[in-house]
Amino acid sequence: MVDLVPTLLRQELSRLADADQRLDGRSRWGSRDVTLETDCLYNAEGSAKVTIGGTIVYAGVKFELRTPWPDRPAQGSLMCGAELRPVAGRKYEPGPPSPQSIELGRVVDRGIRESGCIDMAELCIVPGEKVWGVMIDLHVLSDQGNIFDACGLAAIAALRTAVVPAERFDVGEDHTLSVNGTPIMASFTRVGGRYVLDASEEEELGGDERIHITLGDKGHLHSLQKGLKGVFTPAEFAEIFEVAQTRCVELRKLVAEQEAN
Amino acid sequence: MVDLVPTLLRQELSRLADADQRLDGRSRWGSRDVTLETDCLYNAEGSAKVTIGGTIVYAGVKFELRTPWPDRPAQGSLMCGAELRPVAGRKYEPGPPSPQSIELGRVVDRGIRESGCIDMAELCIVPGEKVWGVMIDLHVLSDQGNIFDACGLAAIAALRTAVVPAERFDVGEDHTLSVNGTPIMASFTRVGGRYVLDASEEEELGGDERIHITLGDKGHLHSLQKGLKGVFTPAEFAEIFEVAQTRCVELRKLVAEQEAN
Amino acid sequence: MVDLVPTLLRQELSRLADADQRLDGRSRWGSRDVTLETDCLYNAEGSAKVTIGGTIVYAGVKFELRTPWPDRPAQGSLMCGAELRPVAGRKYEPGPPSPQSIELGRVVDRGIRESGCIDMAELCIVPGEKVWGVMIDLHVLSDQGNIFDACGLAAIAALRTAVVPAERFDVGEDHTLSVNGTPIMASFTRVGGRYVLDASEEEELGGDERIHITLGDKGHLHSLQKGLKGVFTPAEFAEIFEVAQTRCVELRKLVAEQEAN
Amino acid sequence: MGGYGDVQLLRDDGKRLDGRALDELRPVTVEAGVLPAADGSARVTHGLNVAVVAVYGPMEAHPRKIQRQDRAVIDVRYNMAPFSTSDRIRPGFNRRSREISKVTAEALESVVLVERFPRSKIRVEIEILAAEAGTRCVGITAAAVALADAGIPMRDLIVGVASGKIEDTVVLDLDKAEDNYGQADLPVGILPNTGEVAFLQMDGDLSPDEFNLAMEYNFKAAGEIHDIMVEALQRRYEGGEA
Amino acid sequence: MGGYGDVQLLRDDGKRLDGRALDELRPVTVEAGVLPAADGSARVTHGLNVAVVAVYGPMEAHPRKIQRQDRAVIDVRYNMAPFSTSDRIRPGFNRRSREISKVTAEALESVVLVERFPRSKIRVEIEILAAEAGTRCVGITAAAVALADAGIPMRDLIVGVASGKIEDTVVLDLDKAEDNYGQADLPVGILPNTGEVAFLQMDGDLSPDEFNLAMEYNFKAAGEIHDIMVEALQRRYEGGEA
Amino acid sequence: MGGYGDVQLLRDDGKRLDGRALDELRPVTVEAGVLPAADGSARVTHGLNVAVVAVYGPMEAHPRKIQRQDRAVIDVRYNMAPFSTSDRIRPGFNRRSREISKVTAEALESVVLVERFPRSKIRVEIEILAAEAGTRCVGITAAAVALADAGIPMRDLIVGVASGKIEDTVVLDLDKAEDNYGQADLPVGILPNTGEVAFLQMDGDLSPDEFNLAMEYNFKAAGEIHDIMVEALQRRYEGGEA
Repeated sequence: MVDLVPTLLRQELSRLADADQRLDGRSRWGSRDVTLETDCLYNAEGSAKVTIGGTIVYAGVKFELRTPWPDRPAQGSLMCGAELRPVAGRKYEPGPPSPQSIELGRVVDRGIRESGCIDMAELCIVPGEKVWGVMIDLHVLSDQGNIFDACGLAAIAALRTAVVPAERFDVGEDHTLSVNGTPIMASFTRVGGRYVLDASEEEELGGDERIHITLGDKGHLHSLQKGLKGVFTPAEFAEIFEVAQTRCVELRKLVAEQEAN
Repeated sequence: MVDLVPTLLRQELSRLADADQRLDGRSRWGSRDVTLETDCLYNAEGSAKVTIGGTIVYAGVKFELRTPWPDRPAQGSLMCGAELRPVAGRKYEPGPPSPQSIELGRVVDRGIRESGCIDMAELCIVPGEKVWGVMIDLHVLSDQGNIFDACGLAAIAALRTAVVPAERFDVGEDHTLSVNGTPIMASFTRVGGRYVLDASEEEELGGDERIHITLGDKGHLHSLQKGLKGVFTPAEFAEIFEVAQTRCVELRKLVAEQEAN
Repeated sequence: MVDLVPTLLRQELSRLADADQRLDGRSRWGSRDVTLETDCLYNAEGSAKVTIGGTIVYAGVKFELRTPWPDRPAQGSLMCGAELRPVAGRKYEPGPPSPQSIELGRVVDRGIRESGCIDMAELCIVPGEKVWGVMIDLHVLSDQGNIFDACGLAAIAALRTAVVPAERFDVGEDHTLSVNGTPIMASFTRVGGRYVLDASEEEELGGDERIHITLGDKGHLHSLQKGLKGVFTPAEFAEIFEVAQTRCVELRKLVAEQEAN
Repeated sequence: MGGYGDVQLLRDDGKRLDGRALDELRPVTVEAGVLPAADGSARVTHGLNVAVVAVYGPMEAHPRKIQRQDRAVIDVRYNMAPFSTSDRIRPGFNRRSREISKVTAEALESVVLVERFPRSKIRVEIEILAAEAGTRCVGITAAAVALADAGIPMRDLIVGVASGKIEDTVVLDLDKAEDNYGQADLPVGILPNTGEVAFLQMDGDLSPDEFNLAMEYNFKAAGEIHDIMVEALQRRYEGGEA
Repeated sequence: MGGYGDVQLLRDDGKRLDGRALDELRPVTVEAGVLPAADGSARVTHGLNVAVVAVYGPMEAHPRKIQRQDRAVIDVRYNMAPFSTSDRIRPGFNRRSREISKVTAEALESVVLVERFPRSKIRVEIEILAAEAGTRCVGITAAAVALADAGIPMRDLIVGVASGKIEDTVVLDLDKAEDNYGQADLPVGILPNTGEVAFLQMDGDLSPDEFNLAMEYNFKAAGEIHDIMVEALQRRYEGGEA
Repeated sequence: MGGYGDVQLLRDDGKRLDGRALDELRPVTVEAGVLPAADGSARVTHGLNVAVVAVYGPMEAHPRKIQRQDRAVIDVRYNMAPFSTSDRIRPGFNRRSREISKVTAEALESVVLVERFPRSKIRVEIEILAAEAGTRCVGITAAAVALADAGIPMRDLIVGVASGKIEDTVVLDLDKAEDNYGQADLPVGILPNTGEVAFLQMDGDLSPDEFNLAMEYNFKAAGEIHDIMVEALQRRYEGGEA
């Protein structure tokens, strides 16, 4: 029961870090290939499939009519949840939502919600009576590292292609959901003592704390999260924050390209 | 932890099958004694107790007022559920509904529902507002084999004696629930390599797959289910299907006799 | 895994009982120090903190608007629940409510409810539509014995200081909840073969059954509960019942003093 | 207790609505050995209440952490069938049934010679098929008979019985209407031979004197029910398998 | 079956609304080895249905009490993604998915050579990403391919396929409208080489003759799907990692 | 962040509604050793927030599968009492409390010398008795003091503190109104001696410059709270049992 593999792996990762190298030959701020496909699921009102290396996730958007919360009678609602089901990897077990999956869903949710890209008032149909509830469900099919960035990208891409199914609910004509902005998440993991971008499964296994940064179109921060055991210094944060700015611009371009097709 | 008893039991059952015999001396298509009692529970709007050998089950019918489903505004609903509680035998454990109990309830439910014996439109009181929900609860008190047939019989017998408690709910006068037909289940278990009717507890322990057939008054199929590990050929199915026709007629007669008393 | 400590402890408690002594020097009907503090929690509409020796519990009262039960359209409702969370002691584990915590909540609930100190009709706002639901939540922070009496005292003291938050719910002006009486619980534990008042943690660990008696202002019984393995004779009950009368008068006085301040 | 209506529960002749005297039980029947799959079983009807109990064991207690080195644990589940009440009950346990299961187990542990079976478990499954006030007492009575039927050694039987108060009058064994509109209920579990009490609950309003009278009624009735329990067990021993 | 509307499902030319003949399948595609994290995997589309299956194992079965001394246990989870249906499904299992998981596991145990892996567990994760009637059959087909992709020895593949009845006519492979307004559904799991049946459910109304015709359609279609499955596995062997 | 109303949160004199300066904390009190049953404990009030923390352990970690060979696991439960908020909270965990428990545990694992206690568990029970914005930070501060009170070796304390943005202005330590109508919240857990960060969350909208100012406020305030924590621990050592 001694976790021998992680111990040896940590040593190797540390050695590589000293030489400014990574297990798969990437540079410190290099990413694996990212692919994005949208509108790929029958029955979802918006959908996206993202792969980052061997990591595969889907996001699906559904709408439902609900009565608004009493303290916000003219506002709809947005909810983003993630399921880390046993399909995603050998380490995942069946059961109620794990703290990991709750954290994943909530961090993606905050990035989108706090960017203000969805105007909750536009989701109101009849004030005090009927509003739209928008649900984004994240579904990880294969985890080979960095599911946070994959889920963040899938969520906003799916949302941006969503069509409000007003006809099916008898409340008007179907129309594109209005989404003002493309918040993007960039995640960093401490591996061998230093932060790297887009950690692989092995790097996560032998690594330490992660930092998740969600940036909006203007480069403002909308969500931060530090996960796992470990600490960082303000100087370290400043360094990855610069990298995050570049990374988010790149991924935002990918979303735009997909939409242009 | 080697399941020695089942292994020896399987050998014995195989030996008996070769000689066309069964553990308790029955013929291949022979049944244990079946008894049926109805209207036996205070507070249930319909009730039945069925015994098959040492197996004892109760079914109780209750009604409740509900709002109809939006897509079926003029239809009531029927629901049949089974509880395999620890009272029923040493092997049963407390906890949330087991896959076994869910399967039992759903197979009985489908047999009754799909026979069309309940007209859901007759359960409507005010379209879009108020309909009857009929709930059949199956309660196994002693499992000595073939609880499926016992539950199937108890469910339809209880339903056929049910009185709609309209007065208690202030929606008219009490009246008998209208039930058009008597769907009956016949279950077969592979024991010693061949199928037998009405397997006992030992035969189930040392047996393989089961087939549950529910037939309506005209001999039509309304529900089929294969359970447990094992396969069968179309020819084997054809053989038990013939037996099922006879069995269902016999048990349907038992229901009729009980009602005539 | 042999519970050696309790066995030795039981011997010691038995020896002390023979000499009419207790572990901490108290007399058989002696209590540890009891303190009561009320109105001690922001956001609770009524609150109390009670300490008995090293036992610390809080009670908080909250109100909510609800629709009345159909069979009692002009009555509000009262609910008292207890949480024995892991904060309270090393022996408590996380998980769904234990039978112990359910019993604790229900015994306190019955004592208050059955004393009639809350007039459910006064909790009605609009008959058939809108009534107050009063919730008393008991929170045990440190269990060093006799949490029942501590919770019983905290519950009624919190309730007697509660203010109905009508303004926040837009149904009139805030007003003191009307509470007619001060039901008090006295608990007895068999230790070393005889009953004692206000058992300590060690006495509970090495003791047997408990009896919980709730008395109203006139000395009438409103709730009784015997818990844990053990039996008692009518003569034994008569003896502790006398002691309970005195104990309840004393604690009721403590509530009155607190209110006078 | 309900106690919120103006309902007459005593007749002008001093009898109760169903004709019973103040200290008179509803009809009680007891049958032992009713469930073939169980190691011991019983069925008790008490008024319109129907309780069936199965006992399994003693068997190995698992998981390990519930084992006691020096005695058996008694694992009681009190369950009301969904169709046992006027409004259907959702299957599964609720707070009421968990509390009753707990105190019933503790009462039974007080009479079963649990020291004889260290590290083992005895399962007691109480199923209420029809409920008409007083089910927890009926369940205790049935559990005691089922334990005896299973051959579990006990130092005494337990009899479950309740008294209460209606219209300011102490009466034995409340029926449904009396329970709904009554002023107090005092269910107890009595050891008929030793005169001890292993189960006690009470709610409502009772003066000390009323309490004493209610207990007097309970002890007298426990003797009557005890006779019926013993007869049932004798029939079972003579008759063999049911 | 729904069967509650007056909906026309057969055209005047005898074909179905989507132009299929009575015994014609919806388009089926199969791909093996689609999930890098899994030991074996497959993706099957069948009409608009999309099922993805991951297989993990054989691995140690824990907790101990689920172990079988003489064989592997097959642990199946059939799950519909929240966005797979018209109305969103709350995540987590429901009664329907638990029943399908159970009977699917039993069907797969009938073909996997479970005796080869005593005390072990094989996990089969069936994820329905898009549902258009018939998902349990699509899941079985995909599970069989994923097991083969994982190199788990089987005595045959299983093909999931269904026939049904619409407008009093037996047809193969109901689509969504046919499922909603049809009169019967007969999903089966067929072993294409032995001609045996490892999975069987049915609901609705079928006369004995209709049942026989429906089974005939199912067997014929199973052969067609089997060919597509085999091609996918061949592509996978030739092509290596997907 | 709420941020949906036109609510004035800054006065004309540049101060906040409760008179605080932009970089001024609400009043903070710390007391160590407040729960007799616990191995270590603390009570922190911060504005109207009240958090009480109990620490138990190090103790054997069970079940086995949660054990780590080379270190202790820290088992944190962050719980809001039902009466701690304006609308009552149903008892039991929700998604928010599970997330906070997870990241708090990870933050504490970063400072506790967990390598000293292989295979063991340290339980940290955070109970919020009254909530007025910022409870996760108050819980972290109280947890650090309770761990120290329990004698658990740590390489530094952690101080929980938050800054935020209201009316386009960065301010320290949002109170309830500021939290409801503010534009951003940046709660952190700071190691006062090393200047490292073990806990970080943020939501809302912050430009890079605003973020830097908010962090500056947080670091300054962490020093102030650290002094109060140290005083409390000194009082505790001098005063003995509370």
